Amino acid sequence: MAEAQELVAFCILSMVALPLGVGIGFIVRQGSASNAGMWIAMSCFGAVVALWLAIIVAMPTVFKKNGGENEFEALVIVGLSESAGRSGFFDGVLRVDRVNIWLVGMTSVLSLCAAWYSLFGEGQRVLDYYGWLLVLESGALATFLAESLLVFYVAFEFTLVPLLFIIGMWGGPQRRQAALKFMIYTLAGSLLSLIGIVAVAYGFSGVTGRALTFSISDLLNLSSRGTRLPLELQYWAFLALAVGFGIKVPVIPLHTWLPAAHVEAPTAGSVLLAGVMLKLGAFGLLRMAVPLLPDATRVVGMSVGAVMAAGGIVYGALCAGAQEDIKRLVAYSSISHMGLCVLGLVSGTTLGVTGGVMQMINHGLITGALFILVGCVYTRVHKRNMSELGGLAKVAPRWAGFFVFFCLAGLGLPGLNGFVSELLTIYGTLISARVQWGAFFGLAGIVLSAWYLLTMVMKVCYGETRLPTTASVSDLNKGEFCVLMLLASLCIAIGLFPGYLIQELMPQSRAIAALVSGSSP
Amino acid sequence: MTILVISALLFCTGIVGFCLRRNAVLMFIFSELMVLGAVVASVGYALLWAEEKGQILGLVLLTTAACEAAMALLIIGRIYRTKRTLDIKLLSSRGEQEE
Amino acid sequence: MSVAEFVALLPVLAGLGGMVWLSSPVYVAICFGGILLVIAGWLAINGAEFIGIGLVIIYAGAVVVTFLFLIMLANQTGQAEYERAPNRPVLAWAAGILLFLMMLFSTVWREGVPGLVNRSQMQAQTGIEKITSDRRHVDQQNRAPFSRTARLSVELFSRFFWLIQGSALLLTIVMMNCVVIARLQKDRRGDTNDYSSD
Amino acid sequence: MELAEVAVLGSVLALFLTSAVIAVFPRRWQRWSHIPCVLALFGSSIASLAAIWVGIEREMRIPWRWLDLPGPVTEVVLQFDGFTPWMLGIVNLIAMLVALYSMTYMAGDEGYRRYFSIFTLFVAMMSMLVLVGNLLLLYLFWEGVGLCSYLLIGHYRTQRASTAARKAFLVNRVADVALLIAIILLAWNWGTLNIRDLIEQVTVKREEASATLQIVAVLLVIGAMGKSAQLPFHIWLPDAMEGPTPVSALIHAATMVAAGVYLLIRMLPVLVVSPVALMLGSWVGTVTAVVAGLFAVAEWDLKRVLAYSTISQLGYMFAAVGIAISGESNFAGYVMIFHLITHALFKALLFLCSGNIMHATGGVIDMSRLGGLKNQLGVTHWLFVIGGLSLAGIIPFAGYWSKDEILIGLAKSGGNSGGWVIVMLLGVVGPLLTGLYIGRAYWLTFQGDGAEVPREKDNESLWEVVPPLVLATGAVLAGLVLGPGRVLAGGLGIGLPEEEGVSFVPAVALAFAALGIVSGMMMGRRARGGTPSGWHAWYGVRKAIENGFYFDYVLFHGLGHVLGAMGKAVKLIDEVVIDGGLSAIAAVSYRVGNFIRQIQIGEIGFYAVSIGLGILVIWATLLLTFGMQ
Amino acid sequence: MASQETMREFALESGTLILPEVAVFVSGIVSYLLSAFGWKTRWLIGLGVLYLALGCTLNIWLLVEEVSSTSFFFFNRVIGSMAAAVYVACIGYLCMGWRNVPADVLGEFAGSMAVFAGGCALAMKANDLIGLFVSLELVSMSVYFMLYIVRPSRRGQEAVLKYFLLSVFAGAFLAMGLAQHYGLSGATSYEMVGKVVQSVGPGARAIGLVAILFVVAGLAYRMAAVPMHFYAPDVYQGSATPSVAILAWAGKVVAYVVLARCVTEWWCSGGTRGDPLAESVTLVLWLLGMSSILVGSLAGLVQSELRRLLAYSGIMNSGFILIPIAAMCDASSQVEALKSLVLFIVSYGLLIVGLFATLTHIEGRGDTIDFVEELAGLAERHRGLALMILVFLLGLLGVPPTLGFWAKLNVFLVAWGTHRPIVQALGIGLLVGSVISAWYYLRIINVMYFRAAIKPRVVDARWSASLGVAIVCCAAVVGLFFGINGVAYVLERVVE
Repeated sequence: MAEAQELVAFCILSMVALPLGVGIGFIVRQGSASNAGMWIAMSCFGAVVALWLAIIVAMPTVFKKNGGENEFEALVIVGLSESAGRSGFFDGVLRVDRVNIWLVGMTSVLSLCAAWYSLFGEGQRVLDYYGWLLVLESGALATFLAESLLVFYVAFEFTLVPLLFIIGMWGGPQRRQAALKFMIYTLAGSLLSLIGIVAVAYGFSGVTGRALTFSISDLLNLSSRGTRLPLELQYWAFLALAVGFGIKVPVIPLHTWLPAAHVEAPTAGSVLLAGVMLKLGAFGLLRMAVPLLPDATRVVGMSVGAVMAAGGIVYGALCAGAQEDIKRLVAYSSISHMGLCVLGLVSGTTLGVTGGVMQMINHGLITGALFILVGCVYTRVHKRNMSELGGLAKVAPRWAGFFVFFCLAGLGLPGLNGFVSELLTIYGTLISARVQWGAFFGLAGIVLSAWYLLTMVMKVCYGETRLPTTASVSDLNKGEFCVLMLLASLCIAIGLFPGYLIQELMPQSRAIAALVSGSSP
Repeated sequence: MTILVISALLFCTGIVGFCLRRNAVLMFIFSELMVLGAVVASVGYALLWAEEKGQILGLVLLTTAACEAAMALLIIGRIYRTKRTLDIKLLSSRGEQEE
Repeated sequence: MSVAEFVALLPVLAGLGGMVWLSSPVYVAICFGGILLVIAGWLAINGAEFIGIGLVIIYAGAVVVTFLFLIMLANQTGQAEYERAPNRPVLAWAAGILLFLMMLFSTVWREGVPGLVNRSQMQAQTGIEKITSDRRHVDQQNRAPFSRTARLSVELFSRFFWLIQGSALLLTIVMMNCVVIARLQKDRRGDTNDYSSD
Repeated sequence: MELAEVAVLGSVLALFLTSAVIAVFPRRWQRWSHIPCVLALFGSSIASLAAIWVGIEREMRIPWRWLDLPGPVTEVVLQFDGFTPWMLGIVNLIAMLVALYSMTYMAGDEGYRRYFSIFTLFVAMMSMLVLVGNLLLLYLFWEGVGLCSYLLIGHYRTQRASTAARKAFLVNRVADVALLIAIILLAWNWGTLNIRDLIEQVTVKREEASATLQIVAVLLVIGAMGKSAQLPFHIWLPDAMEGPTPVSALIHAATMVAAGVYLLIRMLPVLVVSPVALMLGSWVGTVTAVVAGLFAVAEWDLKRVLAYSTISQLGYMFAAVGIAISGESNFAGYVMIFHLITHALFKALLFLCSGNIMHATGGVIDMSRLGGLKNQLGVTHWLFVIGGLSLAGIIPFAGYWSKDEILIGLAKSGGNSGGWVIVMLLGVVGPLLTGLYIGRAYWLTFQGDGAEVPREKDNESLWEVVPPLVLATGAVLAGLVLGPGRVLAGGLGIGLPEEEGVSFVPAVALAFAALGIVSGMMMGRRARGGTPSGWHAWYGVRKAIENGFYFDYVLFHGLGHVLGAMGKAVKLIDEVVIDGGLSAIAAVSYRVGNFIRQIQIGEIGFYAVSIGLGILVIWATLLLTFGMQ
Repeated sequence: MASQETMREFALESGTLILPEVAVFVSGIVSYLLSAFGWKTRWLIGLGVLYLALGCTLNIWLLVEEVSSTSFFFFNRVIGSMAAAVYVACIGYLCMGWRNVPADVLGEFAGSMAVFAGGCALAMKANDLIGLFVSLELVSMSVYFMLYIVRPSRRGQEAVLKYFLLSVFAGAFLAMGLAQHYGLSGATSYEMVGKVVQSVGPGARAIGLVAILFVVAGLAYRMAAVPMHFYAPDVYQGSATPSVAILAWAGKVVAYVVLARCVTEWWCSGGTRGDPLAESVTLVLWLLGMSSILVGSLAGLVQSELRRLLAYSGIMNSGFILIPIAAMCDASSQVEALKSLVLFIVSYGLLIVGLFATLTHIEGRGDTIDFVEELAGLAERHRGLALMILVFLLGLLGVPPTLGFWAKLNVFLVAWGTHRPIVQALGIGLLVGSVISAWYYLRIINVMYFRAAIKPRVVDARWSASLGVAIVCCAAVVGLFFGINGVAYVLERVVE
């Protein structure tokens, strides 16, 4: 038991530290593209995945099945030195529980895939590129694993820097503007969420009369034992958190940084942006806004938040349907899918919350793969407009096969992972107390996603090739094939055997749902 | 009471003159007038309180004014040697330039 | 306001007017000297003899002469356009007058300056027993009822010892700085480049 | 576990496996791709026939959960009851025949391997759909069937094929949403999705049939309507002809469209509590039967005629749910599956015939360009005749017996619910129209001189004839064997009420069908001679019918345009209002910055004034805030 | 005689406290004299480094010895550490001036740096109005001089003239304000001024407010806060990079610390909510802070000249620093506010000095970098330099992993922790300003990293003293981010 805990703690720390160290090393060191460097980078990405697997193996030992009385049970790694500074600053650094470990897994796998894919693409300054990717991975992992609100915030904001560089240095023609827009917009969002975080922490210390604490575990425990902030404060804090995280998610109308950033980002950047970065916002909602401010979630989240989320489903889908550029289309589809995720998170039902978390993972895998596929085409023919593509199924059947597969996963075909989260979310929403109407938007999203994704498939894969470059395009190479195969097998695995995952997620979702629905305003 | 009014008068005339004049030397003179206002005020208060610290403040102000005058002499003098003008408007090339 | 005070005020006002409206820098400097003299005399009469004389010596002696020197050096005749044309008169006057009103208002408002009421009243008002700052100082004052100037010197060389040192340092440094600046060579790096850009 | 069960389950699993195996076939073995498919289908056919023979009935609960929703809703349940083996049998048998047929039909196709892989998967999905006794799992395979049909319709990867495939998927998706809601509502309210348990609960609490249950029933019917291409969801089916002809045979006969009817059969005991849903299904079926027949009459594309005929026949099956209004849910199920089986036989036959025609003419299927094929394709001609007669319900072909049962059932239950109009429509107008279009199609295709018909090859090859021959045998015999003695009912294990005398309805229908065939042939003959003059007066009506009452325009293209327009509008809003608003904020900041910059003129005097005024402003603010104390 | 005894008494008592300054002043004058008598060598800079290090050490010694006293001067650990920090920064400035100052005035440069540093320390330690004024004048005089000699070109002259005239103008305000404080209280020691100013009745509050306003205005000039900020862009742009560095940090720190002392000791030492004086001081600081933040962030958006842009950034950061000072108006949050003030000042110092040191190194002996565009392509040719600038800019932006993040966060926490809406609004202003200013910091990053150079600047690859300064700052900025626990510990100890 204790050994397992130590093992897990070690794994978590090295998961965050290893990529950070190696990444910074790459960035600082003036190195040309060398095989050794590439191997170091790739083995680092691989090592993170291996560490995650080790944690997964050790998890059952660390946590008892069905966690006992505390659903928010977690393994917490306490600060490096006994809290020296402002009291409560460093109550803990990292935590791992049965929810964030899966998001960590998704992040590590996606990072590996993104890096693996890039192995065959990016030519210049490739080690810098890997350096930034590693740093980004580390930041994202730290965000998911954060125990202190402040560590969360630090990591949350820190991820902006590597993405800025990934977009700005390796992006498309408009990359500079896109990078700036992304950075400033999301920076504004994270600062807003800072207001919320600080307000929550101060609020709890004011209510309990204890010293200021930023420990998520403590706050969650307080909240689940019935400590509530004053309503007024809850509303404002929730608004700050929701808007701040909402920019990151993004919910409409705070989303406009996303298409620009996605379109300009290099493939690996898009993959991680869609796959991981968007989840940071949703995770913030899951960890802070909803369980710590349950009354506000019920009042504000289930009205304004749900309207924004549900509206986003349809809005994003309609926008996606009107796009000509397939990368933009996939970007807008992210808005639509993340809208469903947020809807589930604020629905206040066990199933809805579980579905929301599942949607984070599934959307990450699916959209990541779609961006890789789009990247494959773009590097070959340098075209992304549907009117210029077409007939790719004939010339690149493997590519087309994967493309259709991931589109189907995206539109929620049962048996693939997208359906699981969609069903759970819609189910949860439909049986919720206040956002039943949201389920219909979710259902509309199901239909609309089939519409735009299949239209894209139709225009891109079927028919005749329209350009000489597309007519002679080469099919996926081995590396790309392996990456996509990995993602596809994960999609199928989650789609067919979601049971274990759902069971892992369920207790915490139940607790959150109970918090949101149980207390009276 | 009167002495305070006088000090305020000196001070504000200094401001007016500083803003009004375009000659660098005159601007400096007017800023000295402002300092003089401060001197008068501190001495005036010292008289009102019937004690000496205000006078010391006034004295220090005088000293610093003298020092500033010396610096002014050199700075303005050297500028005149290279620019051949003391018009502050001609010495304002460092404002915002249109892009 | 006594008649004497009013009479003393008139030359000051006149001098100020001259300073503002006369265009020749020389006249302005002379007006400034005149104001200094009047103020110095006025202060001396009112009991601040030391500072009055200091004003004459330092200001009228050193500063005004410096001004005149500078003005002569720069060949200022008051004929140039920029010396006659006022710069943003409306704004300048508005700022000056409003600031004056502000100071006047705050000075004469209700009871006004605490010094204008007597000490005991002030003590009663603030509730502070000993209004003077320093116990030792008070003791000295009680022990040795010197003249004001003498008390000033006592203060200067007791409590304000480091102040004197600081002022001396200031003067020394300024002197040395001035020497250095005056001796700086003209054709230094950057000088030649800048003609083109200006 | 009995041997038959093992065989059935094993064969279904083998189908999945076969599909995977074919998918990873090396490219050089491509032309042998059909072998595993046919073998597996042969095996599964044998297994299901054996199951019919043995007549197993049991429920298997597998201790594994797919989606862990609260309650036992996600338990994997395989349900063997009377219907299952029959359904499996017909699916597998027809699939095997079609696969055999495809061997030659698809020979040389570049996607040969892909075709058989998906084909096998299609059958496997359908088999599982038939087997599972849990609605959520049923939904899984329901969508799986849809996916396979999507892929097969789009097999040729042309623009038209992909459009048709997308249409099929989308139209189904809309209906599936209804099914999904129904599933969620059932799971939420009754805590189970196991069909048996549901039926038990519903039958026990029949009196308390709540509003929710009514809604669920209606939603189920709507979901089935989508899959079974009932009005107004029928629009995808004629377009699906873009796929290879054997695929059409498969979709129309056994796999895709049968799923909707099968769902209704399965859920009949639940639907029974909701007369509204039954009425809805019945009426939709009736109207579909008539209207689709009308469309078929005006259609010139042979395969599309057959497609409309499928819709029409499915309408019959839907209409049959009306029988359950009087509580005869067993009888309704019986007639539905009876007609399903016979229809599968003769419709597959007809499609294979049309496949032969296409082969012979090099892909021409437009009846205005066909004619006189009876000499060229002798066997096919006779096969088509058998299929046509069966379709029209001429005694003693299979179609007659099953339609006969539907009409009798409806006539009996119609008395209680005032559904005589349905009976009239189905018994008089329906057979008339069926006869009309099949007669017309027959004449246009096989009679006449046919001088202008392009000729690719003359006689049919062996494997183009054998499968239809088997089907034709079925189409002739199935009714005779299963119908008169209600053998099928026995096989299904359903006890039926005694037949009370002889109803006159089947006779009327028969007469009208015969009338229809004759006039249809005349119509075809007249049409051959040029534009039929009688149609001129009815131009508007004709146009409307030819365009399928504009369903397609309004529902699909119209909605598509609306969606597209909304998308464009939203995109515009996105770019102009939201992103523009953001840019406006940036622009305003920039302007303000510029304004502040203007103040920085670099002139000391001005700076001094500003400083003075700034101090004044602060002082004034203080004064205004705290008053003149 | 009695007075002589008293003099010795006073001199000794206060003298201990300013021992470092005395030492530095003396050494500074020695260095002036050495230069004046013809010893013109770069080793004078080394000498300057030595005696500034001595000053720093002595301050730290005082701090460790826990000397704390209140007489003509005042000393506590915060003041001691800030003074030490200023000395350290001045060492950095000396290193930066190594190449930029003409060889014949090096001694004077070092000497005047000593006077500057000592003056700053004295001003922080002053416990008497008059002493404060003299110390500030010492600072001013040496700044004029250094501005002049580091870049005695025509542009530089103009900048010096601007700085000088406006400085005298602002100094007059300060003088008037001090005179009025004296007039209000009849005393010059901080303690008495504080006692009287805070207890005057409503009648004298009007003059009290004007006095406060004038003092704030005089100090605001040094920290380049609105409305006294006008000179900053022009002067920064016209001056050499090392002298800008002086203005940008050490010259400001003295004003911050003095203002903080004014707030805590004169105006609000016992300030509570609802206390009219505390409220009005808060409002004054609020107005200054908010307008500085807005002006600094918005006007910076439209700049294309590098030092001008950094001037606006400095204006904005002054606004940020006013936040903890405003928070100090409430006596209950003074300790926390002081901590965050110290942290912010230190972090800002590391960032801005490091940034200017990097720029100085890039400039080398060549032309100054005037436009942001001149940095284009730096990342490709000089990876390390670009990375350092990146770190400094991210720190200014307040993004992890830099100390700037903790500094801003701490300021925000303090602002929020006051539970006063007016200060909380300032905290939100901090965030808004950060977002707006992100645009122009990012533009520099953008130019450095994402744009190819049209005419790449050739950087002297040799090692230089300023590069050393920059590296030290960079390492500290990043290192202290991770060592925030240690920083917090030290802060806790410094601010009792």
